[in-house]
Amino acid sequence: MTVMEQRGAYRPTPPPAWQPRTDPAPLLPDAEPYRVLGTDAAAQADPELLRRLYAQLVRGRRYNVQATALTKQGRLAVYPSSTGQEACEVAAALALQERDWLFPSYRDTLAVVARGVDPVEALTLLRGDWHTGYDPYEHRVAPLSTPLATQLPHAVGLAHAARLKGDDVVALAMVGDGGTSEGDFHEALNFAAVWQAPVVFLVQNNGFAISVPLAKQTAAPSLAHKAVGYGMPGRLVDGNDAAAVHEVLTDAVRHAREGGGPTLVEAVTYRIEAHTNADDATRYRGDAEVETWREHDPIQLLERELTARGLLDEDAKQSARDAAEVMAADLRARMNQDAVLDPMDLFAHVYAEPTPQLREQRDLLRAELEAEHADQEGTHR
Amino acid sequence: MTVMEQRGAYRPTPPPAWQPRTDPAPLLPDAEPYRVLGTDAAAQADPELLRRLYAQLVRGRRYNVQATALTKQGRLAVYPSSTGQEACEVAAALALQERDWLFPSYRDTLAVVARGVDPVEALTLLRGDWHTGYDPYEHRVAPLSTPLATQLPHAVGLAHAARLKGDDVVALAMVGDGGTSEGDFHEALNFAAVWQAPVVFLVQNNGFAISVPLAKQTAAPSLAHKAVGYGMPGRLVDGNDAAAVHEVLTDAVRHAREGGGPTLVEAVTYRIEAHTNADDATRYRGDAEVETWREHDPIQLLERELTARGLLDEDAKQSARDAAEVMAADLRARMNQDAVLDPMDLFAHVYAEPTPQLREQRDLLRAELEAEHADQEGTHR
Amino acid sequence: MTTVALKPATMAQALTRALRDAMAADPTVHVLGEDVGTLGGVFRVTDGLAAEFGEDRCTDTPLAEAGILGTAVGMAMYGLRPVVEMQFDAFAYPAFEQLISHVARMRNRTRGRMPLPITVRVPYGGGIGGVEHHSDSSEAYYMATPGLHVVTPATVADAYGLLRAAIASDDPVVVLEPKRLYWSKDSWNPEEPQSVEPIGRAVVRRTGRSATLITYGPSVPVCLEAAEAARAEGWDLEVVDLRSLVPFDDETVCASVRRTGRAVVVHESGSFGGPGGEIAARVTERCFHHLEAPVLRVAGFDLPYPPPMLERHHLPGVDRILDAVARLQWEADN
Amino acid sequence: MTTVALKPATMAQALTRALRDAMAADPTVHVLGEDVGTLGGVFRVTDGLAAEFGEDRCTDTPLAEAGILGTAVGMAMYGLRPVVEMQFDAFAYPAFEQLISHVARMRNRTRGRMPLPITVRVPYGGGIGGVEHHSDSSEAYYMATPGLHVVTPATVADAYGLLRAAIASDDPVVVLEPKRLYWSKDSWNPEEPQSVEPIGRAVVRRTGRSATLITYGPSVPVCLEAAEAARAEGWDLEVVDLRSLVPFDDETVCASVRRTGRAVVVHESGSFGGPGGEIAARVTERCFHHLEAPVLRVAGFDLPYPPPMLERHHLPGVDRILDAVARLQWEADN
Ligand SMILES: Cc1ncc(C[n+]2csc(CCOP(=O)(O)OP(=O)(O)O)c2C)c(N)n1
Ligand SMILES: Cc1ncc(C[n+]2csc(CCOP(=O)(O)OP(=O)(O)O)c2C)c(N)n1
Ligand SMILES: [Mg+2]
Ligand SMILES: [Mg+2]
Repeated sequence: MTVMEQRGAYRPTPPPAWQPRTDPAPLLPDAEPYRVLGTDAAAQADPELLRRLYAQLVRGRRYNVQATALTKQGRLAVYPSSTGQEACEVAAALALQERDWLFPSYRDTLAVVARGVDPVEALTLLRGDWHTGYDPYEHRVAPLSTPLATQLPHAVGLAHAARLKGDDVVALAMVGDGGTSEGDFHEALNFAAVWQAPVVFLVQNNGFAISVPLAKQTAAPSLAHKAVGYGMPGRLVDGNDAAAVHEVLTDAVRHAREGGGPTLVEAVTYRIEAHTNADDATRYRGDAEVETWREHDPIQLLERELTARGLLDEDAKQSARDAAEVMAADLRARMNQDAVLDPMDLFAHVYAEPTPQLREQRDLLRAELEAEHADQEGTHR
Repeated sequence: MTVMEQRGAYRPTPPPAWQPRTDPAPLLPDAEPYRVLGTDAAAQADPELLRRLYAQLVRGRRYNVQATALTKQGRLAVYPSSTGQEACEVAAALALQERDWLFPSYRDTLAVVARGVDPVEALTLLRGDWHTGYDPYEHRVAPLSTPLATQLPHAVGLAHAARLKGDDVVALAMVGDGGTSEGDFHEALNFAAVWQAPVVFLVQNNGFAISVPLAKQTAAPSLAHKAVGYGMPGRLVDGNDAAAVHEVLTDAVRHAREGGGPTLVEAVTYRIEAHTNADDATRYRGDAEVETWREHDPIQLLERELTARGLLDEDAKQSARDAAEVMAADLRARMNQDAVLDPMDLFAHVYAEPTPQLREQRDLLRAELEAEHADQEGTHR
Repeated sequence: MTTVALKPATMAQALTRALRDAMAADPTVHVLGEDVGTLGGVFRVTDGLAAEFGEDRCTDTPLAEAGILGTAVGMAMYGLRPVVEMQFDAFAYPAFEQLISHVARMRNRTRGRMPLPITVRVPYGGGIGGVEHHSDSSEAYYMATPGLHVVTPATVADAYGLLRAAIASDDPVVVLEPKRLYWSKDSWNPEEPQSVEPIGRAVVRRTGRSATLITYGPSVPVCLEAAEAARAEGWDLEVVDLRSLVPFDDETVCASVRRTGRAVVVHESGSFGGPGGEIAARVTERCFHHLEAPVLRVAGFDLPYPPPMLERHHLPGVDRILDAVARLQWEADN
Repeated sequence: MTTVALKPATMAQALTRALRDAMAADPTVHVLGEDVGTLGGVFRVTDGLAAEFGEDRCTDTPLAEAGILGTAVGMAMYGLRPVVEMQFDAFAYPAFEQLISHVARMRNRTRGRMPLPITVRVPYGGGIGGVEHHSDSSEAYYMATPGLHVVTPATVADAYGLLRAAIASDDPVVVLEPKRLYWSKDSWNPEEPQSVEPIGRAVVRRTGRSATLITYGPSVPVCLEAAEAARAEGWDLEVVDLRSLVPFDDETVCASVRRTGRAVVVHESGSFGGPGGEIAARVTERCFHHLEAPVLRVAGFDLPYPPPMLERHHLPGVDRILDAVARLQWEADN
């Protein structure tokens, strides 16, 4: 049987043969977001995993704070912080195996770093010395890039290709609530379901697309309800509950790996900071709303659980904080060094071989730079 | 209250305040397509309406046959026949009030004609003397045009504009099963639901997008299940049951007119002919399948019902056939006349006023044509 | 003559004012786009419009550009005049099918019965340190699409005038707003009565005798600066600001080139297949025997827009323009 | 020398053969698009591939062009070589964001680490009596997008050779297939060993001394016909077939123009902002002192492609080309 063969098919049939292909009931999300922390389910959670998640959350928060500080110091052009969303970022990275692929959206630097990419290389796009700073193949992380939802079909294509090759690789693709409105979201989910591609779609519903609240983005019962329209399961999860997000994503990844096809996961969370450092969130939302969400902080939720169960003492907390500080200090130090740039790189990678036209333009720039350099030399003497 | 204000909103809230905005249950389609003919519901149907539908179906089928014949005679460049789908075509037109708007897809010439557009003007695009042959404002029918699903956002925008102006106008937009895969389908339905625009989306699921069967187009339980992901009701109906399609569409139109927002209707039907006269359907499907659907013919279904209930005698049948023949004879006669064309029209409507560049080009063509004409005059003498 | 207190406004403010005046004058003008309502747009060009005219007139849409432009088509069909904002140049691409296949063609398709008076505002170009996909110069795509008008202001006054003219036009108009001039100011006075010039007229920004710089949008100030610098080299450069790419003002451009006998086209967009080719070709067709040298082009390189830290090497600057002027075969002259 | 039986094949068949040979030679080559599988494509170019290589290698996709190209990006990321079919020129527009923002930029974005060897096949142009949206010449959009190669065959042999070269390329290549030449035949012999020429070389299809016709794709046969007809007027025209629009073969084109001193660019695409502007401009930049007249352009008019019954007035034909040649200022010559 080829990969493309369907195991059943919704095809119009005249009565009495009518039969819808898929039972919709199992595809529908639960009415309430799934939660682990503070519920009975928490007892089942692996303490080691919870501690790992905790250390990563602390590190992630510190990264967000540090990167935002770097924008103020002019070391970063712009930073879209994921403060408040660290549980999603970290769980997305941790739910994957090494051979799997992560397809981040532009806000997901944390997930990229949690997957193993160098914290400085992950910031190249936002620092502005190049577009993608890391080798996508090294940690199997697709380039961070801004056109929203466009990465979703890439994830589907990659997962499909892996399956065709016989590799049990899963792709996890991230997108925001706003991004679900784009046509590419729709096309990607549909291709994934038709091809039964091993992809997990993680929507971080953080309440806003820049200034536009969710109610102006969708009228759906939940974003997870979109899944049934593609014929894949939809799951709703508390996006600030790291254990819950991790569990739901891990299940979806396993399901995909075993040939069960794609899943759409909506993680309900909140963007605590402004859209980016350049945004003024007071123009479109009040403090009160932010405050209710601060009460539901992903780090505190996990800390409370771990502490209550005696799994986290002051030492462990301190060592998580210390590790985060080491990361931050290193990030700061390295970001404070000026990037070394070669303008000739502009021409190096447009094509495998520069066209004759580009070679002409390269020669023009080289001559200009040499003249500039000569001028400066002259001035220096 | 402005039109844009939402009557409730799905917005992420931390526990315990979690509350999805819409109850998904009423949005889900029934498991089986809704039927009227041959069921108990038929007794409730208005005999007058059924007879009108019947006459229109007969006329519609005759139109399809005639138009296909015209392609063979070289009088029409191409014709995508809707034979087998006449119930959808006719019901779509009849479900609307005069002030409403119809947004057809490229296969929907019948619906356009049923709405009152001149049968010859409706064929202009396919005949090739111009693009749109009719005045869209005369019968409130948007231009027939081929880029699939692109007419859906137009319908949403028009319905939204009408609502903003305070007019109780509804737009009904048609699309094929294949067209539901396009990003524009997604974006249109989402805008419609968020804006609560008075639109009805009618998907004619005829089993194929050219050669591609539905199972390669979607994995959804049904196309109507997509509705829940937008927060609008989805309805599944037997597309060959004219009474059922008419009832479901009329309900959806009323719902929209009363401010209830959009509905997605999937009509399950079948494309009896090849994709167009230029297509060879034997390459991708067998006769057996076509035969099962011929048994479920929309005209026969209605005829059986009407006959059983004594609502249709031989005379009535004959007069429906006669009216159809008159239409066909007129169509044939008028299509056999050569279109009168003025090449200068090419420049007349690109802009309100031709640009200087276009005026230059127009003068060039005029000179060429005059020279050609002079040559011919010379030859004639 | 009474003296009016000069209130310098930025180009962004002039655009806001144009939208406000248009909305006040005509209730069928509707603004829609991502973040245009409460936030007032990421560049604040729609600031205050939702508050003044209500959310039905200035509407935050879902995040979907084809949907935005596609619904605008429907609104225009029903008699409204939608003004659509694309948040950044590169984010207009998802709307290209609607733009090319419908916006540009509806009037022609229907023999003039269904005109679409839609304005598409596109903040474009680089020079603001934007990350990838935030600095594209996409005018070549719009120019190659018959049925669209394409305008781009270089001054605050033109920003007001061209946007008003675009909204008043019964045809679709793409207004390319140079991002890096959003914060520029000149002597435009919002308190004075404003005139709305017709679309399609270029203007000579600086007269000169030696050669003509043909340019538009963000490159106009650069060319004016180059013209100043050129005086030191003994060149007296004329600068023509096209303002409208479609329709193209052959008359003004050719009158200048016939006078100077030399021309350089300057723009930020890539060179290959960019606007400069069309401009150079049509000027040459019309002024061949007046030309002392081929019309040269100074443009962005033919590569994806560079990262912020390298963009200054890409953007046509004064030196590169002067180098091109120097190549205009002066030896052949006297 | 043995005589080989000549088997005339159509351009469509040569393209099929190219796909088949590429798929047989390299298991990473995958074909995808609407109706490419069981049906073999609406132009039958993928005929038989699904049967021979299986549906996993030649795949009918859902009806969504951005999805097709977007998934192809992901497939290429994982080491496959996708060959994507866009069913008609105008139906490639929904995929433009993927094409411009990703396909063309991925290699550059990642400093060469993530090349995308994707071939995008686009049947283009008119002359086949197609209804609206089935006859667009969209090459201007592709040319203005750095990072893409753009080729277009005019002969059966080139159809084979260019498509093979495109699939073999490590860069994305847009292959513009002239619809109205699909059924054309020439002396190409599928039984002979095929050579795959590198992309980027123009070819002189007919030598001549009086003037050069610079053209490509569907206009090549028209230009050859015009060159024959021109003999009656005493003109001996050279015809250059570009074959590759990106990269552009300045060498071959300029060598010809320098020899003849006069040139007309001929294409079906609209004139304003179309390929001809770029070509005329760059030829003029390079050959100015060899030119006896400005480089002229004969192109489609600047309007949405006409309905079938009027298309013959739009398409550049022999007479219009000869009229342009007549305007090449011959009086100034001797
Ligand atoms: C195609 C496209 N359109 C518009 C933008 C501009 N933009 C950047 S972020 C953003 C909002 C994204 O919202 P969401 O998807 O919810 O992600 P979040 O910012 O909340 O993480 C917008 C409109 C873009 N990057 N890409
Ligand atoms: C955007 C776009 N892509 C491709 C096509 C080519 N095309 C014309 S009809 C068709 C199939 C349409 O299938 P469906 O939507 O099911 O409508 P049906 O033909 O069954 O009525 C295709 C692919 C098109 N017209 N528009
Ligand atoms: Mg968001
Ligand atoms: Mg269909």
